[in-house]
Amino acid sequence: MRFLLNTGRTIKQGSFVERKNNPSYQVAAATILMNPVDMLEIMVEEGNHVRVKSDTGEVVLQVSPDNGLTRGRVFVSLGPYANHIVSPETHGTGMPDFKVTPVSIEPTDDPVLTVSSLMERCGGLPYED
Amino acid sequence: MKIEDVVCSFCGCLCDDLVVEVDGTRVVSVENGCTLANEKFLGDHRLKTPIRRSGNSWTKISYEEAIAETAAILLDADRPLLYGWSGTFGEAQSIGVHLAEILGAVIDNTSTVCHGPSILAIQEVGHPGCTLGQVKNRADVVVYWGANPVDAHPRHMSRYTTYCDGFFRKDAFKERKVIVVDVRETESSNIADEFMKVNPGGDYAVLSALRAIVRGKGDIIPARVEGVSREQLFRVADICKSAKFGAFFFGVGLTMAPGKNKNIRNAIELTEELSRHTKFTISPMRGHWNVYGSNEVFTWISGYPYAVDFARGIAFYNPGETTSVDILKREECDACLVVASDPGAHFPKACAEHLARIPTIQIDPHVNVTTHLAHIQIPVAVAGIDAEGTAYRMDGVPIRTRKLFQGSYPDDLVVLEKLYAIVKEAKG
Amino acid sequence: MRVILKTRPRAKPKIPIEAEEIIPQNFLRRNDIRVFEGNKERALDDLFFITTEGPAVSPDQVEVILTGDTGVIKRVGEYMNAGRIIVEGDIGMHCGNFMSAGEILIRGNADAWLGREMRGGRILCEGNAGHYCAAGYRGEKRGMRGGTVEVKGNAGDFTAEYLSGGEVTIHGNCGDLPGVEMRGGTLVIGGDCSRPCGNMTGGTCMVFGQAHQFLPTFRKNGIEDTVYAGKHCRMNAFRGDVANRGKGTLLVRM
Amino acid sequence: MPGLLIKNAFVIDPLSGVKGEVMDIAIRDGKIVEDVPSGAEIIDVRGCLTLPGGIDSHSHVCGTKVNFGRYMSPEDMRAGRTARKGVMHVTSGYSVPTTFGNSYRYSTMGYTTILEGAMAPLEARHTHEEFTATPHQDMLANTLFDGNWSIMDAVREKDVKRAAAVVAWTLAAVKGFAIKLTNPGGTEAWGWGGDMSSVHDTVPNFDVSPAEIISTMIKANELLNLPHSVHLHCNNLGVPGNYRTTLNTIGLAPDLNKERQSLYLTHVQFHSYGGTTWRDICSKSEDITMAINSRPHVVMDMGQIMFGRTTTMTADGPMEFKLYKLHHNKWSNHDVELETGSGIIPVYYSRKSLVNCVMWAIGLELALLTKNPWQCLLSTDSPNGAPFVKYPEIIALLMSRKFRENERKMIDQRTEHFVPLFAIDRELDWYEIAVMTRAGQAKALGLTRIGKGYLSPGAEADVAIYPIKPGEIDPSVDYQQVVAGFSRTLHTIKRGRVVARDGEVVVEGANSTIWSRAHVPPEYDMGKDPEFIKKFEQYYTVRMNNYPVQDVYLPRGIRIETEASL
Repeated sequence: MRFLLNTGRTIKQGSFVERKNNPSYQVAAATILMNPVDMLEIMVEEGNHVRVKSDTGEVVLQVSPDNGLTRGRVFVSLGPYANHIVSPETHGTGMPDFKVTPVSIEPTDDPVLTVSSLMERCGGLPYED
Repeated sequence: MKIEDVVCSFCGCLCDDLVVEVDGTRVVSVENGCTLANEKFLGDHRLKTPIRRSGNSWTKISYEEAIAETAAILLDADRPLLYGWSGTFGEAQSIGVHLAEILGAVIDNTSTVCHGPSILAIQEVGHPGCTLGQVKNRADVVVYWGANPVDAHPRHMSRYTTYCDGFFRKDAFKERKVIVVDVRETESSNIADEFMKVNPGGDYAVLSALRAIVRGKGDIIPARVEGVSREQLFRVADICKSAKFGAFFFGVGLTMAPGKNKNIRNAIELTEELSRHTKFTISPMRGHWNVYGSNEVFTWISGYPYAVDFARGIAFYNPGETTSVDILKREECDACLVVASDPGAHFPKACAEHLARIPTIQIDPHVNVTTHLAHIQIPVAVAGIDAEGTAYRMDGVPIRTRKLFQGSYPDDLVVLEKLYAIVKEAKG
Repeated sequence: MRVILKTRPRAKPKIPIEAEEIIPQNFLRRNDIRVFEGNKERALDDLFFITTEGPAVSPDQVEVILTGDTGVIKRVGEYMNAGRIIVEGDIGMHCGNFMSAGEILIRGNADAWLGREMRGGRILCEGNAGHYCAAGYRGEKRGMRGGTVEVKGNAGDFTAEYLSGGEVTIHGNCGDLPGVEMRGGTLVIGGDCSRPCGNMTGGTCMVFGQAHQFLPTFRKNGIEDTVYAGKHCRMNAFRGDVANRGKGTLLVRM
Repeated sequence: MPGLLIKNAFVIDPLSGVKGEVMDIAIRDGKIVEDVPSGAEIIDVRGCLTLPGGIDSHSHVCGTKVNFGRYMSPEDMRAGRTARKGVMHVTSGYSVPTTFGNSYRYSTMGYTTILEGAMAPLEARHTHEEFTATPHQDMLANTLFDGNWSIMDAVREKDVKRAAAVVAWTLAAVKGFAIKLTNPGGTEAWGWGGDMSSVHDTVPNFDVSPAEIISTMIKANELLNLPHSVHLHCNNLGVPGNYRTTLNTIGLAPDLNKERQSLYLTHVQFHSYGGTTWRDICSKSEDITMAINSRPHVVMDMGQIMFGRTTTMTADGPMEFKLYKLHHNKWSNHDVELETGSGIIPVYYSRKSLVNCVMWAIGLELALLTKNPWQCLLSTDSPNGAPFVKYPEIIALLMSRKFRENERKMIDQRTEHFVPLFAIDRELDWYEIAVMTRAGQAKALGLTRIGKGYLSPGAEADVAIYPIKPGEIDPSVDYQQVVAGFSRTLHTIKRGRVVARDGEVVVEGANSTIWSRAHVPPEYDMGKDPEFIKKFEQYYTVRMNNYPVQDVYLPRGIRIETEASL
């Protein structure tokens, strides 16, 4: 099913911004908010995992309901997970399209990756202290 | 020891009324702070020593080694990028710009993925703004457009707008009308007197429609504009026009949406149009603590607020070309110095991949997403906790942050000055 | 005289080259043309194999041909005032900045800011053009002021922003906000676009495909007939942008 | 350090009574001395014009609004760019250059001291940060009090002493130099979108008039014995017919000080308009200068405009909005809580615009019709009338009637019907120029007490040596040589050190910031005044503790201390 992805700051993501290896940061950044009716439609429940795909890439996220969202729209707080699906195209402005990315969403049993393994996929080396 | 009037170093509000209790080199309590402030002061979790990636493992290295290797990498580069700067104070940012000019580097700050489009818009049409105290003391109408202060600037409403009494607004909550415009319902929209829900990407058209209505040309406005009814558009225009002092705040909901800088330009031109009828001001909700300071410092040294390219010796500026996301996406840069920010978390994946591909050095107190992409990381003191210097609030008011205790980390300025000295020596 | 510049292989091929000195008049007298690779200054023949054929007594008689990996070369043709440049492949940003006369032919695609602040002359791009094609510079009140830019393919967003004079023709589609802040000149869009002419104050824009997300602040102003690619077209005419006291003309095919 | 000897200097030093003598100047430890021992470095300047370092008594170079002028103007930045070279940092900008750009350009023109015309106290830290990055000049900041709530409260209560106490506290807190009033009362009214239309208008909610603010502050200034007088930007700037407001304002000034003026009026060109609209605007420079000539206790600066592109910036927010509505270009505004405002718009002064031609003429007339050069100082209110790099042209226009006549041919031919300029024969001489560009400023600002503006022993060794041999050129005819000569010194010497030579900056520079500290009796210490503290904490958005500018921002501060007569 096709959705329009919005990203933005949230207080949870902000709270853990200095502790990005912390599991709570992962929860804050890897949660996708959906309208509950949309959740029914794609048959997922709170806490289930979904695979979110855009023209740019894909990432596995955990679902949470949000009544404030119009159907067809989803929200992920800004961070490395959202950035796996947002295009680097800036339209000559320097600013990527963080607010409107068309995505498809399907349920999955795959795990949500940790921040460090997400970066490992980008060519990095996880640092754990 | 309790320290009063401490300046928070999280967001652009720069609340300066915190009371922080310190025990040795540890913060034990914070009063007056929001959730974000509390986490910032209490949840402080540092990288202990400089680290370097060697193949598939990390090794600890000394500061001298780390700084020397950083200098060598930057000197060797044909197109180095110096990115970040918003989480540090002005004195360090200033050395950053001088480092960029001597290296022939591109220097950019986090406005590039925040209010960069606002700057582009201001460069087209200017910026009728004010300090936050003007709003606090006078405003009877406050508009938040594409901004969610409850989450991103938790004390904005209680210190400056909705809940804050001022000289001419003795009972602010009753006397002020709050209009929220967003594509989704948020905690902020829930407390608005008027919530205008706009289709994603529809802000530009809605702003144009409001301008036409304020100009008295509302007859051409159709029944609905991007999800907003004609009636609501007229009502909102009317509330704004009849304000005695209107304050328009906008967030990244507007800067990141399609149209980018043109959305902001339209909002500014709406403010100008309203200024012909009453007093109206507009202000960006700057996010990352001292990001506005980085704009100020870059500007007085180079002439440009961000995305400055010194490759040719002179300062060249062209966001879309000299901005970090574009440079990384095009795989242009061959080395990157990241200071006081986290592009690994906040840039699209393609950019993260390029950061991993080239030698990336990070100067930052914490292990963050970029750490995993870096070649070297140098931990430093945290501005506003164990380092002090100048920061600029979102409205341009400069405040000196306090150092709460003397820790064991060098601050950004110390590390950058050493780096600069080596580079200057090498460049002659 | 014909000057052929073929790019040499480079160790870091993604680092942009700035080559504002590549303009026909410079090849008439000079053999010290410098270009920049990132922050390093290079001699022209450090980066290009140079072949020169035939004589020339005036810049009009100079033709510069660029071949090879030319897509990262910026500012070619800047301030050009005579002669001809042919790019066999793609060209980097800011090709033809401030150009006042002469001709640039690009057989491939052009990157952003093609013909920025152009004053005169002609640019023809056979492929696609990037964002801000035929536009202005940050903070400046006028964009392209004269000459013609023709793109056979598509163009990106903000095409002809601040257009003040001259003619811009995009035969394919344009992205978002073509003709934004336009104040003079003519913009012709053969294909589709979205939100044309936001905040325009003058000039004429014609859209022969679909105009998506048409802005609510244009006033209907009758029907006009015009010709595009040899065909008669009936156009809905609009005046605007009303948000900005605008007196521009926007024609959209019915 | 054995010192420095400048030999064969053609010296004009009005404050020392030297009106053009060939002599040697000895410098040691940053000061002018009687002589230096052998071994001193010798610079033989072979009869070239040698003056005290230039002092600009009203320029906008540092601080919030200046930087915003840069921030919003990438098109201006690209109009003047230089790469890093030697000790020089990168510079950008033409009308609002970067701090280093300002500093280097002033330095190569022989300027060693600059007063920033307007600093909002709340944003003072910013001004001081930029001062540090303007390394070749000693800097001073006019501090804005035009819409200060505590001041207006004191004015309403007719409590001059309390007004003085507020000034003393604020100047000490923000490390300011002098009292600046910009459109007094008008900036507060602008907080609601209004303005003041005359000196007798009433400021909304505060029940005071601009005239009351001005009169009170002149008295308060003298109670504090501050080095400079009140520095006033009159109400109604740029409005046709505003000369009446200006005359009314001049009439408010009592003569309270023996050493210097009691009122300094800035950029008076913008305040000398007759007529009723832009269509019939005309020069009232004769009325204004007649008033000035009869009141030696008032000093003004020209606020000359020069044709071309520039950026206007002032604390006068409402005026900038009026200008914006006229030009419909970009407009920035920045109101500062409890204190003041500001506005910025770019402008182009055109020889084809009759209004602009009239403005151009008025500035010159003010200088030519003021009998005493100590009362009319050279300025463009940079960059409002023109960037300061135009000073050499203005000097040449004042020295050459022929130059003015040549300009007359280029401008709107109707101009002569609206201005008296072309009937004026006066040509200023070198001495008068020296007064109008340094000695007059030193006296008006009260800086002679710290050794500024003259070259006799004991003075600061700030010296400008120009490639002009006064005996060998006739400025009336060779005006282009005057322009060239004043554009680029042979040597600019700052505190005894050559900082610029032949247009090249040769050292990194280390300047000082000069500020005023008036000591008041304990009962006038606002820092301990409960009512002042309470209002501060209630209505400002920064804590009172975080407001004062710390000493760390003034690495080489020079404090002028005075005892208040309270």
